Amino acid sequence: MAAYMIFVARRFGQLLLVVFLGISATFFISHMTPVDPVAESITAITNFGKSDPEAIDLMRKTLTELYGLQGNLFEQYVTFWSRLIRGDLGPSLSAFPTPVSQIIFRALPWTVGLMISATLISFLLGNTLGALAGYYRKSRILKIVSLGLIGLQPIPYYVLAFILLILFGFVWPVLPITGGYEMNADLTLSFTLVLDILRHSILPAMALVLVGAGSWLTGMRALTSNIVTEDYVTFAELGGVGSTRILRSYVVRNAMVPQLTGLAMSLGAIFNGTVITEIVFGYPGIGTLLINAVHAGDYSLVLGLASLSIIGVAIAVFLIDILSPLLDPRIKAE
Amino acid sequence: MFTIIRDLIRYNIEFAIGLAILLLLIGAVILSFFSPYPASDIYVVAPDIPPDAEFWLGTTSRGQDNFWQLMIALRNTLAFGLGVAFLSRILSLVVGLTAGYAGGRVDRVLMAINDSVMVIPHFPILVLFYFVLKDDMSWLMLVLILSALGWSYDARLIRSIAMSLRTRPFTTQSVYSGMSMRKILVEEHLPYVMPIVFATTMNNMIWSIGMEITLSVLGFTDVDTPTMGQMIYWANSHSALISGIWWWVAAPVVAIIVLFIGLFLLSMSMNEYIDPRSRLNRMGS
Amino acid sequence: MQTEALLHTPPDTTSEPTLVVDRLKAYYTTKAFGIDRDIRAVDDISLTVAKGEIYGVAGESSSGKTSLIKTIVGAIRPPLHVVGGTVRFNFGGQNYDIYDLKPDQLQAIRWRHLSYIMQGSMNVLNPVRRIKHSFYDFAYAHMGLDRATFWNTVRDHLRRLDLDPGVLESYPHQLSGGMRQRTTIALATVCTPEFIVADEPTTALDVIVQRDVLAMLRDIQRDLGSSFLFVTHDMSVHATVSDRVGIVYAGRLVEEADTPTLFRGARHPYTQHLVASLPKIGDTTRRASLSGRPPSLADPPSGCRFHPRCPLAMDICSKEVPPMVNLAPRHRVACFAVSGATS
Amino acid sequence: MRLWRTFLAGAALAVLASTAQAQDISNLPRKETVIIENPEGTVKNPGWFNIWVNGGGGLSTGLQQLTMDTLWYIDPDQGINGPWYNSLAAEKPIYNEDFSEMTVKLRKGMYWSDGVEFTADDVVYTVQTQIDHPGMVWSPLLAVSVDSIKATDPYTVVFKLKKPNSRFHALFTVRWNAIWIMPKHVFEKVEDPLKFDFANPISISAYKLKNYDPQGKWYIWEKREDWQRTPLGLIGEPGPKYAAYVDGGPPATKTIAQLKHELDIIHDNTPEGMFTLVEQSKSLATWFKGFPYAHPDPTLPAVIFNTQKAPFDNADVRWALALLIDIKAVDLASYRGAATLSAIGVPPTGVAMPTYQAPMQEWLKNFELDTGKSKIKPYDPTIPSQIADMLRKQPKFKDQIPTDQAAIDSQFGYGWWKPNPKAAGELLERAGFKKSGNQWLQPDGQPFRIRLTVEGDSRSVFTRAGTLITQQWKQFGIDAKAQPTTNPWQPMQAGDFDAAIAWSVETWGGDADMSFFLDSWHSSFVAKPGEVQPARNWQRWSSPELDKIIEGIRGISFDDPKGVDYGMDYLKLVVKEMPTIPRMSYNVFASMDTTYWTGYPTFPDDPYTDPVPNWGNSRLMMVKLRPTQP
Repeated sequence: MAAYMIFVARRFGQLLLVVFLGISATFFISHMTPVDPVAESITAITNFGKSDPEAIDLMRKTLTELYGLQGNLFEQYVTFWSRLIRGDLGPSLSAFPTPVSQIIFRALPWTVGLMISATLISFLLGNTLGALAGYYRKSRILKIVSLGLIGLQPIPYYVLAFILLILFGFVWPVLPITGGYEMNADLTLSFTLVLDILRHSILPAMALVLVGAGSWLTGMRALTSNIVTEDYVTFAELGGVGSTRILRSYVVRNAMVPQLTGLAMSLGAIFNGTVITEIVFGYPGIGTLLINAVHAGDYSLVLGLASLSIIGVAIAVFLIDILSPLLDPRIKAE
Repeated sequence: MFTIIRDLIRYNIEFAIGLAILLLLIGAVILSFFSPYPASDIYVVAPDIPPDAEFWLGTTSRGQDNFWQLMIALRNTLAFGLGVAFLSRILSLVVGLTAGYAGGRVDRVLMAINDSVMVIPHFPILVLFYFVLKDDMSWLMLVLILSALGWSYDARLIRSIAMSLRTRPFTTQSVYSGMSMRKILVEEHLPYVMPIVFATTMNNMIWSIGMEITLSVLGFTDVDTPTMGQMIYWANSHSALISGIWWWVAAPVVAIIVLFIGLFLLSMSMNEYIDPRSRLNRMGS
Repeated sequence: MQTEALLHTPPDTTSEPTLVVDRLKAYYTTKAFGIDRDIRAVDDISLTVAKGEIYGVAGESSSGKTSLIKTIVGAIRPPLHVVGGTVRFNFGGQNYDIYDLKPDQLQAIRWRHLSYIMQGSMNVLNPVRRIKHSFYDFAYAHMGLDRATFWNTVRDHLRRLDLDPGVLESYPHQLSGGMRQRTTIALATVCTPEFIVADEPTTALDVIVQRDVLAMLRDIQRDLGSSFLFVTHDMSVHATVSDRVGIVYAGRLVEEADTPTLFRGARHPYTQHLVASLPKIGDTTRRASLSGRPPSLADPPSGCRFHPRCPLAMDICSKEVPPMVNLAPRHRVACFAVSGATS
Repeated sequence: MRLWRTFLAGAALAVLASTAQAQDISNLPRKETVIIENPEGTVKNPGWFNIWVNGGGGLSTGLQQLTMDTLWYIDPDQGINGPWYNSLAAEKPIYNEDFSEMTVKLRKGMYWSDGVEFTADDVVYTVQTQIDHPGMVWSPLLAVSVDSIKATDPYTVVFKLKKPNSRFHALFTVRWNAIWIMPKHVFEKVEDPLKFDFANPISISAYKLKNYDPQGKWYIWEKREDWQRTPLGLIGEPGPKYAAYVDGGPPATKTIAQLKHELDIIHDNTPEGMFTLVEQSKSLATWFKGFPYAHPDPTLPAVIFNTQKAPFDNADVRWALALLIDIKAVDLASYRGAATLSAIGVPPTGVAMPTYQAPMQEWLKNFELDTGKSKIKPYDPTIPSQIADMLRKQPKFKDQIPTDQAAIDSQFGYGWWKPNPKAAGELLERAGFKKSGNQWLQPDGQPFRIRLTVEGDSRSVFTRAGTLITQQWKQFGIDAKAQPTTNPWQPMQAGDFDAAIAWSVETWGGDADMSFFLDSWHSSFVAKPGEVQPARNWQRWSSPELDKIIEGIRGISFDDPKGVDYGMDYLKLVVKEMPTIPRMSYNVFASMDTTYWTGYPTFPDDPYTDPVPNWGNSRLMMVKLRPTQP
């Protein structure tokens, strides 16, 4: 137990380091921007309406004060951290004075939902097929399916999502290609709503699964073919252990450890994919928000989104890391 | 080296296909220098002509010959991928070899940084860079930024090899004979990790080109340098799909898929060459 | 020391042998990167093991010992495949041709009748699961007992072998090498099988532990009366354990005899070399080492495979394969120099 | 086999899900609902309805079109009862002699949607609250001009101004938007109006909020039961019971949606998207029935020079660059020919066509440019006809192109400058430039280098035009390159640009008064180099002559006919000086589907308003729309 606690503590240290480095980098990069949120805000206000040059000067002064942009970079950095620790990401500049956190948390469930469900599906699908393909090397169906998924795997998320959009939006328009649910949907939980949300998430999820499953499949297939040559598998076979049991308790159980580590390491990439897919399909979530924020020069929102992505991904990685000893008892002994 | 390639072609169908695709692409790159039109000039031919004998891939709504655009875009995209791969390989070699050889505190510090870079989601960071650089986000700048993000995974791989090399007798011998660390790493260890470096190059290119395409299509890159992503970007901004100019979208999309499958096959077969364990596995199938 | 070998139940040579191997050939076939070749790991081997007998297989490493036993127990996985010959077991009067059995029939024989002890390595037991799961997976279905009785039987078996039943709750990596190997042996013998194949069971262990394990194996043999196919390169172990020893060189059986006969009157030059290289107390003369290296199985020498290294080599040795000749009852050898050249 | 079962189950789920029809969940009677694209797309802070604070909520979600109102409207086109109409005001503004005081008579019997009557108190509150809270959107505008405001009776408001201003009423006159009136009885209960989200927005117009998407993709408004008690209701009964403003997605997506009759009004499209609709939709209505279909907004895209930066401070250089532009190619490249050209500094649309464009023709034809070596007449009135001829040759558009000269004039414009590289060279030489090899050198010997800032993503037609213009300059030997940015206003405000494609001319559209944009071109507003330039004189150009014209306009009333004469003087001045190169109308490819609704504004049959639906003025459509199906 003590060994495990040390292990967890070390991983936690790594988590803190990742978060600290990532967010600091994000902070300084974002504050190097030439974009002046005040100017952006003024543009937004005066783009269509009247504008008196004198009035604009006045507006500039007021907004600078209001947005709290005074103080040098280091002071702002300290303020940022002291607020972040309290869970406060400050007010959004393009949606002043609404807190950034409020805007992000409105979109976040969609991103998290899409990411988790797509990751689970592709992880399970890819690993199941990979294990089967690695174990039953002669099955033709498995070979064809694997080949298809492996072929899709290197294609960038954007391109695949785009192709799906063309196929199911234009060529054979059967699935909704934008939004998370129908217009004027009654958002109280109901069967119709769930069905509607499912229907809208088919294409984005499909894009993520098709790209994701292939890489799990290749990894798992290779692992499986290596593991079947291990002594304990041979021994179990000689021991007359049934092949289903060997596959499940010997091959897959042992392959799960590196695959989970792989999952932890690729979460960042999966997150990228989710965000990109959201943008392609106009799916609600932080992807569209991120693009909006960039265009509006809202660096508090951009910073909030980037920080939260880093924290979120890092925590997920941490959780997977500290769970892996449960799968492989050897890890904590290291 | 030559015999290895010959054997690979003869006995590894994946490698053969991958190589064929690569040669095709190199052909395209060479061809692109003979383009009759400057790369970014528009309205040099009649727009919207479907593929025919004169214009093999048709013309775009911007009045460009789709074929030559594709050739030039392939060149730029490949150059981009190679550029990122080259720079990030150097980074991962330096970090990986140093960490693996030095061990101890150096290793821990380097790997902590390495793991941080590995875990941080890249897309928001790239968007952030665009947010900061805006119009200065040139093609070259993107190469630099992606290089700075794309080395960590492979550095870890190289480190693990370097760690095993450290315990080999020849390293000890070199140390006793008074070779400097830099010399040991460059002259003794580097040759051992080169095959891995080549294999990871392909994967790195798949990653960086994918990122470039995504950013381009979203309009976050320099529109003056025609790349595969730029082609889709322009086609999108001219609603090519719904106005029936399908060849403008199809050409880059098909080319991208072929390119990626080619790179993927090469990386896979090279991996097999390097790792005999997976080669052995092929025998059974 | 050699007398110890006789302490166990003597083999029953009168009833039908438990194992009959007839002209067995098994090759590794590889097709990769320009090299299309067969590795003749098992080349025309015949042998029998009587009921209750400990049959030792000896030979240098990579001489094909492991391939031989893999082929015998039917653990054939590409690229290894059987080219010819048969392997027949006799369990309780019933014959089983191992290559004719359907997978489920084969599975039913395993562990109940035919058990296996692997070379003691880190990875013989599933590293991510507790040892009790291995016992359950391997033995439960074969024993046909209810759960409670099954676990009692397992615990009794462990205690009989002087193992604490607490090991059941451990993970393999928590045990020492010796403990792990003893546990593995317990696992292999829990179903009281008639035939046990032991592949270098003591090789990875240090000398003290080795003695314990060997003693344990002997005890088991005495209690169960099982037949053993005991494979090790270590001639001193054979001297201690085996009733009869077969010497394998480059995929072929070159000599076979009862252990005392073999150690006192080996005829094949290779066997003589093996026996001579055993250390003897008080002997300070240098051991004559054999020139050359063991041959590559991919490209073996023609004729007698030993001829390039053989001090007695004759012309014929490089041209023809020497046949196996019975020198005495239960003593066979394949060597022209011994049996006399016939051309 | 188990694998296939999983796949089958997945497929079954997909089929099941796709049979769940859209209508099941949307609950909106389609025949009573008009679905309109909101170009803001996905709204960042969807629950924010406080339009008086820039809080990230949407403006054109229907909020300003259907629930807001203010004193007056000027329609960018003809309007229903003329371009000018009184909305919450009962009559036109009444100024005192020296324009330092404005009195407004308000309508009686207008009610907020919660049943409270609209009175002068609301107007006073709107002005006073904004002055008191500097963070509010119109606060600075009001603070710099209003000295005091009071209600003399419940239906009369008197503004005392800090300095004479003959156009003060423009702040309360809707062109796209204006200062909207706040409901006093709601806001006065709020502690800090800057932090108030105005959820459940109270409406003073004919619609009120029904529902909105918490993710910001759609807003649905419902016709008020008491719609008669609103200014819009006075014009007529709104047809649609529900109006939905939605995120239409990228051009391809919204085009498909309209082809499937799921989107009644598209705000803007790519030219190609519009052509696809024309080709494939049997129920399409567009502003122009034929080419170029689009509505020309009263906004004038031009090549804007930074005249504080050498050599763009020299009119010869600016003219030379204008003479190097082949507008036909630019037109074809950017709008595929679907644009209305304008050679002069006023958008070729609305009242400007008869008031300025047509009368200027004679002067333009005779306009002579002295290059120092030769005198040329650069104007070519045949260019629009040439473009029409070229388009007519394309089978796709053949029948859509008018042959009648009047139609060509209104749809393709009156004319533009003829490319004249020789004259351009002469002008550059007079400016001290030299040609060395294939490269023009500036007087200081440096290569002539131009970076043309264009708006990258959101206005792709501008990027296309910029790319082609720089290509033409490059062919002449100038190191020119288009530089896309997301927000061109940023470098323009900072003065950090050579030239840009954007606009610095915006007019009322329905009114000939130029002061809307021209006032801000006065020399007193031009920032020093390196300082921030306030809107809209992005070219940072001024001249004593122009100041005289602007001061003249300030001195007369907004409906004084002399205003047009000043306008003519301005137009002639900017032709000579060429501070910006006007190109063509800002064409908005708004398209309307007639499957469910008819009565959309079209030219020339019934150009009653701008169909571009994010304009506050577009609310007139509600009154005119009638169901197509019974």
